[in-house]
Amino acid sequence: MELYLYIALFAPLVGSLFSALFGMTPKTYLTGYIASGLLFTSFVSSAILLTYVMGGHTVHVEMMTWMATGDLYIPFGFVVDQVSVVMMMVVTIVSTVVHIYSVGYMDHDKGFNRFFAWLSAFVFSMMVLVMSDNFAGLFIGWEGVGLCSWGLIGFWYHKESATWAANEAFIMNRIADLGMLIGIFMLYWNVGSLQYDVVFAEIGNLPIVIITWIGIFLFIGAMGKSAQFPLHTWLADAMEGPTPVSALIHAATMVTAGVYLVVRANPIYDLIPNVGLFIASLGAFVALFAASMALVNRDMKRIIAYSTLSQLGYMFVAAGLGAYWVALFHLMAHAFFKALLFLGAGNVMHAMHDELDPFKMGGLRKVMKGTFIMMTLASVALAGIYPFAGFFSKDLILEVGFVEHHYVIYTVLLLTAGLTAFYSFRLVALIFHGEERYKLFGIHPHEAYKFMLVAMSPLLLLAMIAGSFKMTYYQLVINLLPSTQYHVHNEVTFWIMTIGTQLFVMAAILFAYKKYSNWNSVPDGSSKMENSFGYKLLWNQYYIPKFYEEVFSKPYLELSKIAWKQIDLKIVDATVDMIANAIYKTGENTRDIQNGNLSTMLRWMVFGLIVLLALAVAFTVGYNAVSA
Amino acid sequence: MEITLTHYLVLSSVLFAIGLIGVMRRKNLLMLFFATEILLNATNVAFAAISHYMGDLSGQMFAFFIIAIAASEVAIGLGLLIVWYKRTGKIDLDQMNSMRG
Amino acid sequence: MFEAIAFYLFAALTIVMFTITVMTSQALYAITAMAAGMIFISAFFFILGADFLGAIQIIVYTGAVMALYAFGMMFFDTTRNVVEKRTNPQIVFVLGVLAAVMVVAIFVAPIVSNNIQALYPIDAAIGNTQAIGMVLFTKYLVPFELAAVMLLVAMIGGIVLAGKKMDKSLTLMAEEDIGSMDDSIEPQAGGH
Amino acid sequence: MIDHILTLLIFFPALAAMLGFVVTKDSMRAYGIAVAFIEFILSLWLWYAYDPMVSGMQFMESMPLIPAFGINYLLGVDGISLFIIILSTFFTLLGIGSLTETRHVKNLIITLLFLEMTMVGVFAALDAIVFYVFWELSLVPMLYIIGAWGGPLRIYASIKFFLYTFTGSLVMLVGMLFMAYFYYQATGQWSFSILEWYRLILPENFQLWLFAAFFIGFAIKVPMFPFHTWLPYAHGQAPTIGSVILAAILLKMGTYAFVRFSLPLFPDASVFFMFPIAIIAIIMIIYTAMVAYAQEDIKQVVAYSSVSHMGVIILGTFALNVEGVSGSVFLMLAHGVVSGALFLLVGVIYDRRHTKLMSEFGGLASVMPRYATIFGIMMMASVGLPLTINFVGEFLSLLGFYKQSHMLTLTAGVAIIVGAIYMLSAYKKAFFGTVTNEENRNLKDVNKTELFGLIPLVIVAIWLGVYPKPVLGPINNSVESIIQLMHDKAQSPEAKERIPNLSESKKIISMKEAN
Amino acid sequence: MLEPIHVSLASLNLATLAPMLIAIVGALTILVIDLVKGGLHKSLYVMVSLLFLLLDLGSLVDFAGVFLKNGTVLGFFDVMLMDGIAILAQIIIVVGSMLFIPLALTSKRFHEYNYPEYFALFLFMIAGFQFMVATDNLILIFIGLETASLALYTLIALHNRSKSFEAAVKYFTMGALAAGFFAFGSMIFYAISGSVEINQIATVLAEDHYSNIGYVLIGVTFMIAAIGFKISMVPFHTWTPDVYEGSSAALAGYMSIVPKIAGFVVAMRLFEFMVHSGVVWLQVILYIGVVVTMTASNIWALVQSDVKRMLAYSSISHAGFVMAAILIGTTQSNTGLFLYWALFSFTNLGAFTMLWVNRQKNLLPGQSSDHPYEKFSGMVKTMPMGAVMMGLFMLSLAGIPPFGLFWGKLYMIGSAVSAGYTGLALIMALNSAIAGYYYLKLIVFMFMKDPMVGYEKFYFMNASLSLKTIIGIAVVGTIFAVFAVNPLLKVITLFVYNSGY
Repeated sequence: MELYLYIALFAPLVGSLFSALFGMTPKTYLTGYIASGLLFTSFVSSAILLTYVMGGHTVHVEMMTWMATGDLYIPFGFVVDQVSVVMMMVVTIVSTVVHIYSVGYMDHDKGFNRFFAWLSAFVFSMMVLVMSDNFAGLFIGWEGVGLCSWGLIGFWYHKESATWAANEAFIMNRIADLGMLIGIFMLYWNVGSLQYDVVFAEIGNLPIVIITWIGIFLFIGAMGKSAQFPLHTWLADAMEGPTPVSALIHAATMVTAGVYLVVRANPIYDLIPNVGLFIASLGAFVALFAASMALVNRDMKRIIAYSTLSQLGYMFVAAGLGAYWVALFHLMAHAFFKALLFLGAGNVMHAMHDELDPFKMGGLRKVMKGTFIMMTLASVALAGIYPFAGFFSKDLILEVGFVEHHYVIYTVLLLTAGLTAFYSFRLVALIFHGEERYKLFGIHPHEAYKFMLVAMSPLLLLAMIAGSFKMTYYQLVINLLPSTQYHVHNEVTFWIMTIGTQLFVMAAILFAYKKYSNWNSVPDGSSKMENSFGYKLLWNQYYIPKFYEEVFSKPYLELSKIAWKQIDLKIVDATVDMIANAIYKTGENTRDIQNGNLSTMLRWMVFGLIVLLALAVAFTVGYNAVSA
Repeated sequence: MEITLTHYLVLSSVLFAIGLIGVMRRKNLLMLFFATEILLNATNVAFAAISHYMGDLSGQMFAFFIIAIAASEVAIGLGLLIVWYKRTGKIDLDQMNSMRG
Repeated sequence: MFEAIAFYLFAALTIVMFTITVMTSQALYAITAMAAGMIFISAFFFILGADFLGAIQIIVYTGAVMALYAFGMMFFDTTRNVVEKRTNPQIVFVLGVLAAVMVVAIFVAPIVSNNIQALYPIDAAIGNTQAIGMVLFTKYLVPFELAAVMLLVAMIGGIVLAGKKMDKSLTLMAEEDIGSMDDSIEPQAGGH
Repeated sequence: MIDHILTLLIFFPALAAMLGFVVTKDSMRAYGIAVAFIEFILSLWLWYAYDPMVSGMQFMESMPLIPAFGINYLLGVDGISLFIIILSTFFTLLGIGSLTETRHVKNLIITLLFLEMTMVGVFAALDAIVFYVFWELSLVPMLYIIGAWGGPLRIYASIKFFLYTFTGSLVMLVGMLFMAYFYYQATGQWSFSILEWYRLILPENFQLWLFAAFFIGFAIKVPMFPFHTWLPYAHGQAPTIGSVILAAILLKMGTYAFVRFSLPLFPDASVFFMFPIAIIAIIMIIYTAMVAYAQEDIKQVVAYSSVSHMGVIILGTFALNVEGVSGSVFLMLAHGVVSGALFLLVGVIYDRRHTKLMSEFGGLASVMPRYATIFGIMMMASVGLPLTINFVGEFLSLLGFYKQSHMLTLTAGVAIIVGAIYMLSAYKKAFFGTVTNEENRNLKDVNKTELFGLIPLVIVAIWLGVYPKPVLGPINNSVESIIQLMHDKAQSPEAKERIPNLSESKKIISMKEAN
Repeated sequence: MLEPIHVSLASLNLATLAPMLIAIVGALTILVIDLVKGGLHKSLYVMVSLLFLLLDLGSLVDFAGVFLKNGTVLGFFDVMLMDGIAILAQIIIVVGSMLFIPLALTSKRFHEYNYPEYFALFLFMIAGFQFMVATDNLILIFIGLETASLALYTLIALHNRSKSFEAAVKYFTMGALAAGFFAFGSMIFYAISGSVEINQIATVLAEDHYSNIGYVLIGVTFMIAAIGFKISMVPFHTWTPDVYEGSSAALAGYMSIVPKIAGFVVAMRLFEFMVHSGVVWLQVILYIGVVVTMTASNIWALVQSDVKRMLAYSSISHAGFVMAAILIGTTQSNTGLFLYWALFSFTNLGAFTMLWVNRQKNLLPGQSSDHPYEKFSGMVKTMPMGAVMMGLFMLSLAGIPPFGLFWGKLYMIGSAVSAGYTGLALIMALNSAIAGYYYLKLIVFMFMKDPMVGYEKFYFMNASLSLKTIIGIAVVGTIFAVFAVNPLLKVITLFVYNSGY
């Protein structure tokens, strides 16, 4: 089985390196095929491992030593257990799909080869992240996905906005990574090891304060990667990258790493329910917060990104409340339908020549039937309509909130579910229904390549049926995760809740359809709604990016300039130069002592004598006074 | 009133100071050399006096050698002044300032 | 009493003479005053019983040195009024007076010592010149000989410097000129 | 031969340099490469012959020099110095190999070979005076390189570099003499041997003063805030090769000296000054990172980034535990590789455009993709991405210091954020965006000569990031012995507590293993 | 009546006079040769001088052996004093002279070398210095000093250009004043001790417990002024730069070494016993004097535009450095003094010889001195070996290891440290740093600037084989000093220690 582990892990790396070889040469499909093929291999291996793990085994290998000094020992160790194998499946499935899809999507791009190099590298990093058996290895993957995310967001490096967004994403993640690093340090100095098994075995022996801090710092790391408030702004900006990237990284895999971390570290978080509650509350807040921003946005990808953010909030609610398996389940389901949604959006973008404003589209269902169906179904799944995947995972989280008696969270999440349905279908309605507004802009949309649609179909399938794996999944993961079942014990309450939620969501969908399916104009910012305070607040993302810009970025730059020009040059360096100059100036000013005139020279000699005499007399007087 | 060694020492100091003033004051090199002679003479008086009051001959020897030194200095000093004068026609030390700093 | 009168008299005279030497602007006055002052100093030597020294003082100073200076004065044509630029005359006097005051301030204290032993005691029975000769040619033979060397050096130096060969400067002449003019003794404007 | 390999390593380049005067101008480069290559092979042989299990000094050589004053020609390497020596020879080889300078190549190569002698000498010396000799002597070739091949302000920069470091090291010299004098007082014998000094246990107040004296010398060399201002000038004006060697090796002399001198000689003072120095280190990390962010000249960015990274090294050194010190020693190597490479890279573009202002560039990624890739890799290494060489060092350094202070480490950890900020923004300015400057449109990508220097560095940067064990192992052994020495020598209870006692934990481990 | 004195010849120890006599005989020989046949080439005189100096050295070495066996030798009614430091100083004087005399063999002709008297005076001067160091009798010191000085004034003037006259006159006049100081100072010591011999003075003062402290201090004041003039302590240094500039580089280099070591020895004899007997004032004064001398001259050297003047100020600074040894007054520091000076001799010999070989006859256009920095601009490109060697000497002067002077500095600072003068050690170290700048300035000019058009023809214009040999010796002495330090240290320590210093 170790062989499969290595294949699953390193096949993407090989694909990446292979593509990188061609990085500087003109586009060749070879890279796309090879990379996709290797990813498929990885997927197959993962699947084999899944079956193996389902048989109740785990695979744990230690490849080699990485760092060893003092008492620190960090190996490259990998573990395939019930949790990581689920993640591996998610990652490999989605990434295989995205790879194949990208062959078509990036068809016309000059950086085709480079794209696959980065994309496969990302998958490799993600695999390291999920498969590592220790926190340091996790951190390698953690940073690795950050790097690849940087490279892929800024893939179109000639675009200022893209590179800006790339840097923003990287730096924001770094802020969080610092927290994670500190968490790792704390683990090491308190436990003496970073291996999961050791840490989880020993964690209980630590004082609760330390565990709390560890939990907090690790969660800070998770917040960055999963774009939780207040480190959320990068995710929306990251939509500057190619759409497959958004699908893979910013929907299905990387952003869920934070959730994975919390799930993986469940023995820690189990001990600190207060932190868990905080995580849950933050999750609930982010869910609502992100959904609200999605309501008014006019950028197709950003809307989906906010939706991702919102769903991540759900996952954190579950994880925070101790329902780790639920969180992981939603993670999985979400990966499928959100990736699908993004890929669909990619098709639309292609068709619309990279136009992102849904108000400029409309009526596309006629030309893009396949995409239309897929996106609609994905949205249905997202909205959580029975029997699609979303229903099983998302409603479960609502139930968790309810069962755990966190009614505020429950209410928030319920409300968010409605909003989710609304904005999802607002998007669908605006794109696919109504008048063909794109004609105003002289665009001739066309459906994507057939193979791209075929490539997407597995996701569609999974988005529809993932819910049915619930019990299999449950049986699998409870080997590692707490096996709490979340059932509303009262039948009546249960049904009222379920049906009520469904009705609420349906209503939202209908409302969206009603409002937007017959839209016929492109808003120009003059309407009353667009000028209302609430709209502006949402439109400007609660002014948070602006706030960051004004409070952090600009002052930092200004401060840097001051540090350089005022402090470094004018104080630190000038002091040094001043000392040197003072010495030199002293020389310049006193060199006239030696003015070449003999008389002066003689006087200096006599002067020297007199000074010495004066000192001698003074000393003598003092000496006599003392001795007398 | 007895004349003690102190009297001579004081006299010697006064003469020495006069010499110093001359050395500092004179710009004419020849006359400056006069002043240096005064310095040495002032010392000689003291040497002789100490020698007398201590009953020791070394002081007189010292004075004797100082006279010899003074004589030698005059020879060299005048020689230098002569070449200098032949070149410039002046023996004013204010003229000597080609080197400074 | 006689000693005191003589001391104060000659002290006053030497001080006046040397002051004139230092202060006058007439070179002739200066040299005359100095010659006089030196003779008065020899008087101290006689008072103090250093007859030999007194004689030497008169011979060497008033004889040889003054003659040299007189020669110099004539050579440099400084018999007339000497114009000297005065810069900061106050400083000169301040420094001079300060020096005197401070040295005197120490000198007024008597020397206290019980350990001074005369290495070469003055024997009243022996004439000063004789005694000096005795010491000079034993203990101070080496300094004496060296003084001879010093006088030789001074002589050579004086001769060389004042000699005609100094009139042209090989240091400043171009190499090729030196060869052609090696033996000609025509004075050259030395340049600078 | 192996008995005298260190002497050979030190003086072979110098000898070759002198013979180099005979070589004609055209073949000088080939000669230089050959010499540097032989030297590099010799240093690899040193590694091969080095016994990684031994923590003490190896290949010791001793010859009386001025025995009357206790000065001996004493050489030896341990795990700490071994790799820096190899790094020196490695960089000399790469530097000469990828030399693009055309003016007075002969003089330059001769100078470089002399410089190599001094570099190896510093790290191999075990006698304080011999150490000092090479330490000072290394200034001279560098002075010449900066002053003769540098930019418009080269003379100012070179003199500043020289005098600043010279001043510092003179104070250090006084410290060394004091140390020798203490030794003399204790034993009645003059000695400048570091190993002999290790045996001295000094009273704490003396330690403080001596520590301060040594500190000034080292701090200026490192350079630590606020003594760092010579560095930007030196880097800004130096030719590429000068910057490379300066950043890669010469700065390491300071940090190396901390490990070699300050720590084991003055354990109590090290503990006493730990937090002030840590604060300076943090200022270096954050403040210089900010200054780097404000730069307009890409070389200055790299220069200030050096200072910032040196801050992490210092922090690791003063963690005073095996993790931190090993990390900082490793980070010395890492920073050498990475910053050396970055300076080489900046040199590449400078050769083409004769400007280093980032505003002149933009969009280079599309014109020079290979260049952009290598630069990107090295930039990421500099930022400290895992699996690159820098990460190992930074991680261990910070990890080590966390044991001593949580808050300070948290603050110092900001390094990974601010480092990313200036590096990424510099990269963005130079490489991303569209080509706006016409002059940039037809720039040639990196050529073979340049790749000769860059490719090995990329390989090393990743190899040691993935598999640092061959290097980290010997370092670890030697550092352990130093830490144990410090613990044994420490007198104040605080120092005893802060410096871990390894022999105890070793025992526990061996017991565990026995079980 | 006076009784005749019987003196046995053996008790006179006539041999103690041998070294000086050899020099004097040499001088006289030269004069005789000139009398017999005039117009002989200077090389003859150089060789004759060298020969006699070699004999001189031989006798000194012989004395060294005697000293090691029997200790200090007194001679001639205890006027002559051949102790360890006298021998060491004389060896430095003679060896220094031997190295500088060949500098007369320039390819260009200069005025002074046309005079046989030049060489005679040179040897007289050496004899004068030898007397100065080989006695503790103030009279003999004074006469030796004057003999040497008068000869030196003449030698300077013989260069025969207006600057050299100016230099000679300045030096002479100030020397006359200093002579007055010396006489007055001696007088005071005589007044309080009844003796003109330093060891006697020391004994008497000690027996009196320095009760005449005022007299002692005034005497010391005058002596500091007199000796300070000789070794150019600030503010009695003002002659140094002008005289160095005015005289030929060869003589300037000589002046920076030989007269000063004589001065140091006198200072050692005169001041150290007082420092040790706790005259705090003297310690303070010397401390201040040393620090001011080092620092001020360094600062002035910074702003010079002529290399020779810079070297003049630098030699003042070095003298201040060495004066510290007298202040510290331990065996180690006195050893350091001689070590330092021996090493300094070689380096300075090289530096001044480099100036000398690059000496042109007339001033460069637009320049007012012989060796402006600009002259050396870009020298590495036109005369690489010359530039490298000059750079070497500068580095050595700056105290960059492993070149000669570094070891001297190391030992001096080391002695300061071990005597508890930490502050002084730091000041010495920091002064070395300041000094680095002006030495570096020349290196900058030579290595980092572009050559001035037309200046290259002045390089090595004055060179001849013997000058190059001297440079070679200086280079070897500077580079390989490290191997000489240990034997030197051993020997010097032995000599100094056995002389009671």
